Amino acid sequence: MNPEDISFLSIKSGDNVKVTTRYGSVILKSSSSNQLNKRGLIYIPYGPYSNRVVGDDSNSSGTPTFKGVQGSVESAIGESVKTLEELVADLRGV
Amino acid sequence: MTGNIIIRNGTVFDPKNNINGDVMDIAISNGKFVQSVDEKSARLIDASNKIVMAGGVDIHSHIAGPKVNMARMLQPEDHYKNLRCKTDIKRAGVGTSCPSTFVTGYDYSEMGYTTVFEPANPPLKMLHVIDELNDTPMLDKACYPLFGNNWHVMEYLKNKKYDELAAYVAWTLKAVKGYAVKLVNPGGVENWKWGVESTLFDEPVGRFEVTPREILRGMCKAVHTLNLPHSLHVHANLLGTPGNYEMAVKTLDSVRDIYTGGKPIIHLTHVQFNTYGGTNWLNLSSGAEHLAKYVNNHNHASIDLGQVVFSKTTTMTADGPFEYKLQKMIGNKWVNADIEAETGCGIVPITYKKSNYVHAIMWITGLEAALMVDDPWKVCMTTDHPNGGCFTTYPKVIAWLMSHKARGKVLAKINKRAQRRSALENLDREYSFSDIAVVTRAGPSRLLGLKDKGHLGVGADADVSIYDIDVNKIDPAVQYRTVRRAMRRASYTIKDGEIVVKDGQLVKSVPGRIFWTDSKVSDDLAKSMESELRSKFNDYYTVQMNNYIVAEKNIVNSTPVKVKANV
Amino acid sequence: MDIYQDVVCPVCGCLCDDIEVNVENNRVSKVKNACAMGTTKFLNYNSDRLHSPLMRTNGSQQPSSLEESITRVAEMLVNAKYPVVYGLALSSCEAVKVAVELVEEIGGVIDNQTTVCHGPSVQGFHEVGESTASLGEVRHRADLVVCWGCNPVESHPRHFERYSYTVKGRFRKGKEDRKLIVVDVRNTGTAKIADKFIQLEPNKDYELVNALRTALNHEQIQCETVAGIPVEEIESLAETLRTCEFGALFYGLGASHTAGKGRNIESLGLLVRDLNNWTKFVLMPARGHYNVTGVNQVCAWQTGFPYAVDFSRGYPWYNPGETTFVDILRRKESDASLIIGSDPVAHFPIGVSKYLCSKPLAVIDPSNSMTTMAADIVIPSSFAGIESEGIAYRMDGVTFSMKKVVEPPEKILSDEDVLKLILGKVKALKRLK
Amino acid sequence: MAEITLKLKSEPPFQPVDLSELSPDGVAGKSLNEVASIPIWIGNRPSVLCSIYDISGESTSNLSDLLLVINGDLPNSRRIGAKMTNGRIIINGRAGLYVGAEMKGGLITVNGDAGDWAGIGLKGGLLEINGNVGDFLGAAYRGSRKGMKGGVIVVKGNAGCDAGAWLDGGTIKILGNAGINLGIHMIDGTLYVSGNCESRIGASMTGGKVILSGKTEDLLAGFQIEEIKDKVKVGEEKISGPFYVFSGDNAESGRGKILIKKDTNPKLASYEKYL
Repeated sequence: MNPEDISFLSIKSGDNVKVTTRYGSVILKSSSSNQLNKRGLIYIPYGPYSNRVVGDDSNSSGTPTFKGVQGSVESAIGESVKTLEELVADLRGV
Repeated sequence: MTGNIIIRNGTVFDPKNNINGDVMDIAISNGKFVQSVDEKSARLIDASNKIVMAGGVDIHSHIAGPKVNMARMLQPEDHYKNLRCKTDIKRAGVGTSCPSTFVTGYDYSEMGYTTVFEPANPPLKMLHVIDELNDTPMLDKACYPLFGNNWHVMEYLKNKKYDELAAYVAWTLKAVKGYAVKLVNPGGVENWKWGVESTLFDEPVGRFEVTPREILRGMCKAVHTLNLPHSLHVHANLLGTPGNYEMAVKTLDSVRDIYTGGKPIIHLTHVQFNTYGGTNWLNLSSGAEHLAKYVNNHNHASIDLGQVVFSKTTTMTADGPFEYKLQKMIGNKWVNADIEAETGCGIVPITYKKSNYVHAIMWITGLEAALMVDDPWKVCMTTDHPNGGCFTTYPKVIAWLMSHKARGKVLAKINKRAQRRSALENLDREYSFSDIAVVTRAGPSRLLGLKDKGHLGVGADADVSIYDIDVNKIDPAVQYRTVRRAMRRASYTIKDGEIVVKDGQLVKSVPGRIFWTDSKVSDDLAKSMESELRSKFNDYYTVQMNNYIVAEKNIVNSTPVKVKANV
Repeated sequence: MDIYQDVVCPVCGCLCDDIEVNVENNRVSKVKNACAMGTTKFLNYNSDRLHSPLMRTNGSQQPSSLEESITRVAEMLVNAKYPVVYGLALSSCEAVKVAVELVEEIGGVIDNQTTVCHGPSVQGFHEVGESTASLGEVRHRADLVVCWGCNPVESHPRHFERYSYTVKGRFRKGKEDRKLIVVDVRNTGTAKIADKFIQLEPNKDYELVNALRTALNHEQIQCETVAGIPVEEIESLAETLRTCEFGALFYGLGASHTAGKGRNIESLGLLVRDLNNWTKFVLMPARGHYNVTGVNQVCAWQTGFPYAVDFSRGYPWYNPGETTFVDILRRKESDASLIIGSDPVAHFPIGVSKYLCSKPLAVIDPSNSMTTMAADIVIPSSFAGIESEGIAYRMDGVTFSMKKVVEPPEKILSDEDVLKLILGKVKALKRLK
Repeated sequence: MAEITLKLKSEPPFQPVDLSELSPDGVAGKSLNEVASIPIWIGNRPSVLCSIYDISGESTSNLSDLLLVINGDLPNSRRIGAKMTNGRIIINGRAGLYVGAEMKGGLITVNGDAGDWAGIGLKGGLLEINGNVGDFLGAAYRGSRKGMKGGVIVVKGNAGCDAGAWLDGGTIKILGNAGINLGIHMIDGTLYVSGNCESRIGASMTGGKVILSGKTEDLLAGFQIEEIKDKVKVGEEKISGPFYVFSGDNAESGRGKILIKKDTNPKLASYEKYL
């Protein structure tokens, strides 16, 4: 996350945040990075966590909307990041 | 391997062995032609009232490799028109101008072809080419690596190190498993890599201080020195340019003095694209007359046609600048793909239309060349697949060669202005079946140095095609449609003594073999050249020299042809 | 100790082939020349292995025999009406060939990681083609390197030093002879070392390319900014592109995954085509998985189509959006999946991952993953390029024969061999039917 | 009019169902039994029409007098009415992919949503979709530059992305909203959107006309304003403006026109200074 955005949320780098898009939401551990040099930009590494907030609509291209997704970020101190096992259990519906 | 076969009472055309339509039996045992076999143990094929020829041999057809595959990826819309289902024998695939590898093998085989050589490959990507050829069944295959814009070649020539050049060519053919030496637009592709579109024959290539003429002559000598089975295979400069017949003649004439008799030393490929008169696209004309005159008067040169067939197809060549100019002209999708230190590549899909003046002139030019060169042994029938048209259109081309009437039918429908400029109407020559056997079998085999191909003599590979044409009833000049149909689907194709096609349908899939040339130069020369090459390899390439080499284990039925060099 | 030289690195699409690997007692002890990603792979590939086939019974995965698992996978595939085989970008081309034959046999769909990677780039290629080159061309000639939505410093660490920027070439001494321009939405590691960083607004790639092409045509642009960038700056960028001697534009998922997807790559293709009217310019994707290019190549020459090939009606059919794995799952059309060396459960959006897990799911993989955790049948395999040989294609299509430097664990086969067993079993089952 | 009615059976397959033979051309002159055994594919299994539909009614050999009524949602279907030349299809329910693909004549009405590639490569006839439609409406096949060439498509609801890609004739009317890349690579013909439109209208267009009554985001840089027009005609229908008229795509040296309603797009007023 952009460092100013982190301060704006009154959290510090490493605190958990909740990211919500029109596709879903996910609890993540935040990290401040100067690569996000503009306010309002966040980056989530590709994988099981980012995939809870990206869309499966592909514009008939086969490729989901993995980038350029609009969303919101809020502080989620106290909420925990799910483990991979929990994510798999979620997916399998057990 | 295989059992015995007797092909009984066929009308045999085997020009190499001077058999011209004689009714006779052909015996096969263990994949080779033999004098006779025991009738009881043999399978009999009744070929009465049918034509028997050696399996077809294609000297120049782009069937595999990086550019063919890019052309496949470029055109899903083309594939949609010809989707092929899996069967018990056949793998699935797609047809049209860039068929999938399996379909390529099947379609060739069903036309009676058994040997097809892929004519333009970047040495750096030869493992790709070979791996595609491994997946191209039914055919014996080989590749012609590209040398016309190779940095090492240009440097050896600049430094006048001719023996080292020969040793380098021998090493490369062996390393990447190539068969013959191909030049495409010598020097011109290197210039194109800086965006230069045209290259003059006697002007040094930018930053390399050698001229296209020097590259041609140097490589022609190297091929000669190495005793390679095939001559220097050349796609000349200025391809696809009005007035380029002069360059074609100049190209052939530039190596005239190297000839010492015997087989030709230079093969000018797809001459149709290189034999235009005129000065621009509006006054474009056929220059076939001039080229034919030269070829008729000289024995050091051979040609193949690159005939255009009116259809939707794909142009693809190592001649990057040509394709750039073509896409500028016709505005279709365009691929350019240059290869470090070696060569380039371009691809543009095209539809040849009868109504188009330029396309009509192209159609005329190819046929004129075929009809004006007197000696069929100097001519190979090709469409430069898929550049002039897909190889599946060969029967059409054969019909045009055999029938004035068939040509006339098309001539009447093409662009009127082009029609008026054509000499075709007055060219009465009609190829005989024997001539066809020369330009599609015996001739290319001779030029390629394939002693066991293209004929039915004892000891040769038992590759046979049998066509349902009764020469007593069918006059090809009149009933050309029957010929065309019969040649599209062979009654039988026999590959290495196995029946692989029956009644025009594949009955067995076989992998075929891959030829490559191992020309031995002296140990000392080989060693010194290799150590010098190793010292600069990493400066030229982004791969390690050891990884540049294609191992034999990666080749299905690797078949080296060993020759001894003169150095 | 054995020392292997000129080993091909099976990690990213750079496929560096100058790696030296030391092996002691069938363990990689030292790696030279590789980047951090490559070194880690060679040293740690073994850390999270699957050791035995697994089958789910009563809800939990239990060890099983190879034969039993192969039979179960074959039955699953033969019984399915619309099975999908997915993965293979981390397999050898030999394995891909077996997989294509298998999918023909079962009348299924074969798709690979291209579908969630450079699939849009392939679609752009279908529309307009591209002017491209082997990487050595860039090394020798490029005086201008543009990275558009790609970040080689972090995802292809040796790209610059071997192929494109800092490397010495025949006509370029190194980076002092080249200019690096980065176009990206964030200040990536690559952007930080660039001579010029153009930061565009998210999802505005097409707009920027269109403006550049308009500027190249010397047409007036009737607005002040495009994609957040002042028009004067765009015009000056167009001038820089136009006046270089040899330009190379590398693009990544930053261009192919944002709004418009394949159309962005198509427009980059058109930009580079237009630039060739002024100078020499080439375009190249920076591809991820080491052999994703190889899967595309093999699929294309065997079927005509580079990925997402549907054999359900006996012939190959292809249309991204219809025959691509994500879309098949999104429409809930598949009824069984076989995954080879990939982890779609982790990497696909949650909605489609859920559907994937709800139907029979088999996996061939060397290591544990979310997909193996969710699967009904798991068959371990060896690592191609480390434990087994095979052919792979670099991102520019240059082809390599990968080496085997260590033996795989006992009883672990290559994915090629596992697929052959499945194919054999499928054929046998079909004969019975 | 002779009418054949197909009623979807309960629990239809979820795998792709290929119905490319299901059109008046495939049904005309056939007895009910023959219609019942029209070949279809369910995934990789060859099957027949009656395995998923109850079929009733009566056919005729007179194509133009034949109506097919298809009842039920089958969003996983493919190619209903593909290549049809005459007659009429009414689909009451959701239709799948490629509805009316390469249609040459006749009329298809979808009383529900239709999937992607509806009317792809359309050459003639009328395709009416009374719900929403997916991506690539009336577009060209992958890699092809031959988009819709004639005929009319009317969509009551919204259209997805790339509607009218490579359009080369005919008319597409979208009464709802349209997605990104509307009319990309358009060569000729008319595209009308009554609702709002995502960005990149007319990208790379070289000819033809896009008319937008609703709102859009920015226009591509390759378009320049030409004039303001009071009203425009879409077929016989007059649509009142005023409209900004833009020309482009100059990136492709194109001569296409985009007409965007002035009142709904105050943002575009900035272009007026270039008039």
